[in-house]
Amino acid sequence: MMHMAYVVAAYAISAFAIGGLAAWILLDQKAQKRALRELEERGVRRRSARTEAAG
Amino acid sequence: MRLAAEALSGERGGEVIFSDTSFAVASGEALLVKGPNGAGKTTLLRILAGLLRPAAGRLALTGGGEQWPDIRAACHYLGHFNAMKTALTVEENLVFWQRFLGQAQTTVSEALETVGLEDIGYLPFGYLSTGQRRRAAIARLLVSHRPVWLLDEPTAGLDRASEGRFAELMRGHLREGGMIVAATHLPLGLEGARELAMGARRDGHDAPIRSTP
Amino acid sequence: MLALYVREVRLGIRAGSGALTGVLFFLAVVAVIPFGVGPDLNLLARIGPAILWIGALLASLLGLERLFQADREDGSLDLMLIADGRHMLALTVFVKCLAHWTANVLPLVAVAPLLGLFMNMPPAGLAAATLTLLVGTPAITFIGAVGAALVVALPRGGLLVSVLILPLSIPVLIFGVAASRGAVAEPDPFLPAFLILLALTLFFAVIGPAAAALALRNAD
Amino acid sequence: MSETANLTARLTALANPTRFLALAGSLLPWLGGAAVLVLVVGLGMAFAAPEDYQQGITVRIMYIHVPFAWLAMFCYTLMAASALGTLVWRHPLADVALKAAAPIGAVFTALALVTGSIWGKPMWGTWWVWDARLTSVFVLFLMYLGIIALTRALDDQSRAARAAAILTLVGFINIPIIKFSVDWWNTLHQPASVFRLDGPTIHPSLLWPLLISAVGFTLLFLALHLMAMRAEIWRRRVSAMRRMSARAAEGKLAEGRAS
Repeated sequence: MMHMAYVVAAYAISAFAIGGLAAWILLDQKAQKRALRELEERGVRRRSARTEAAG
Repeated sequence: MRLAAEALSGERGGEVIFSDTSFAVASGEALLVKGPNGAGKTTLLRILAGLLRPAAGRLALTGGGEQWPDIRAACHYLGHFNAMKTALTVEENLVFWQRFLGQAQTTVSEALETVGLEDIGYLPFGYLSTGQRRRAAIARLLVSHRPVWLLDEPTAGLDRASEGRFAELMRGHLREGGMIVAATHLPLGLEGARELAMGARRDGHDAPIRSTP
Repeated sequence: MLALYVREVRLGIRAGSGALTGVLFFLAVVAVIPFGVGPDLNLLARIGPAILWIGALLASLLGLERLFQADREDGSLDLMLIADGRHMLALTVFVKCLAHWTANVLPLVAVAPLLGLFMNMPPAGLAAATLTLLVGTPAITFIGAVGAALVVALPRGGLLVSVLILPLSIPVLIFGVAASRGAVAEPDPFLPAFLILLALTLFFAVIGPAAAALALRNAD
Repeated sequence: MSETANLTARLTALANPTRFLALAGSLLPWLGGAAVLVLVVGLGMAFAAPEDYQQGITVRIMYIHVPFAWLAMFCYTLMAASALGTLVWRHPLADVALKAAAPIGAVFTALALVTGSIWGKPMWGTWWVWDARLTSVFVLFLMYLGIIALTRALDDQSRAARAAAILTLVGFINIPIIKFSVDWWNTLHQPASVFRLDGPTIHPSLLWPLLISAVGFTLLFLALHLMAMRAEIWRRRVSAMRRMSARAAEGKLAEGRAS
């Protein structure tokens, strides 16, 4: 049936978009964590967590 | 190689700022352009770099052969601005200028080490302090080879230690047969450099006060 | 030159949201039209190509004034002028235009089919409009470079660029809309208008950077 | 009195990003697991439910379309609350919450539009009509994109935060006005052939799966939001540490010279 294709398309696009969003957020998390690790390896230390997230 | 200016005069906005200025610089020599604000130091350097046309007089670079036909092709120009993009890292900026300017000389990491920025080459340029930015711009002079350095207040924003390092760099450049024309009112630490005093105008008036652009 | 292209594209993507703002502006302009003319789908389908083209034209003018101004403010432009002997200035301008187009205008072309759906355009019309935008928008960037170079020394040149450029871009608009309409409306042919559009782009690809280089050299 | 003091203390405790990161880290697996579980149940029930006699199989699209539309509004409300938090209480996490929520909200709004138009294609014969409801959601989508552009445009973190907060609040106040004027505009032009989206009333056998999948998607949204907030906090740390590293390099240089 023709209308089945519309349903499948709607679900497929949604799954793709949400999956993409989740993957993007995960990759972003990974990248930031890696950058943090690299900075720490270079010997940079945070003074306090509080002021930085506020800034 | 010899850079000569004969009876040069320059104007900004239709007003003659300096006139009848003559000088010559040979390989291994430095010329310090001195004078009060508004004497036309920046204008003179921009004329030398080919960014402005002289109002009168002649400019020539002789003995450069095919490789350096005129001053514009043979010069590094370090102006008031550092010509770096704040969104790119220091390394990215320097790699770009090296590839754009050609005549690669030292590698980017060597140049950064020379100016003492080797630890922060990975940082975006926007994170740097004024002095660090100036040093990154000085590193640009090193990554590509040019016999003539045109420097406009090169030590602006540098601390004493960095000034000393930069003087050492300039002496090295002169030893290798380079030329330097620097506009400054601070001592650069170049012994034996000739000076060109500007602002002593013939008609007896003071030079017009002009904020540097 | 490849280095320049890479740097400019990287800057366009990394430094702020120029491309996003352009796409948003395009979206907003196209979305506002139906509120003005009413939601009649037949009418919207008829004026769809024209709206897409006008929207893309206005959106692609947005970031143009920064094309040389940013380089002038940080001193890069001086070095590019001095390097004229090594890299012809017109070529430098050409590469900068291409990079600007890639980073800021290509996204507009990419969302054009989606906006065409809002205008109830038929598939053939969508394809034609997107294709004409792809071919025609570089011409706008090349003309825009001239305007951007002329106002490079002015502190608030943004609006002036648009005022200078819009009259010059009328031919591009005419043939762009004519070609995309020709693909749908039966009697009008598609190919002649499309080829003229292509010719306009090639023509401005030569004239624009040359004139912009001349203007930049005399800006100081 | 002690009530407010208690609340303030709790808020301040949450304001410590390190504690928030730890809390979010331990909460996330549960939240994600619950979201997947509820979604499987809800959507499974949805496909087991009978087809609608009028809309046929396309009614299945409603089980994702309605939750997306709900999340589009829920996310904007959450952002408006965060905006208040930024402007009134200057809560350091409120800005992070706003910035992290905007792209997620934009994706769900876009999905609401896409699924709506996929549902509409067989119903109306065209992908898009300028129906009042669709148009309002579209305007909401534009506002999301505007907020995203604003949060990305300013380099200075705190200025960007306040600007985005103000824009979000102005948009929040404006939404009813937009909705009203779009409705008015639409009834003025409404062609008779267009079906109403809210159509026939929903049968209870369809309502339960709808509610359950709405809960599932909301849980999913919260999990994504927490993840994005963590990434944003780390991004700010990286940026702060880079600034420090530039300063540290300066200090080291001076030391090296002195010795």
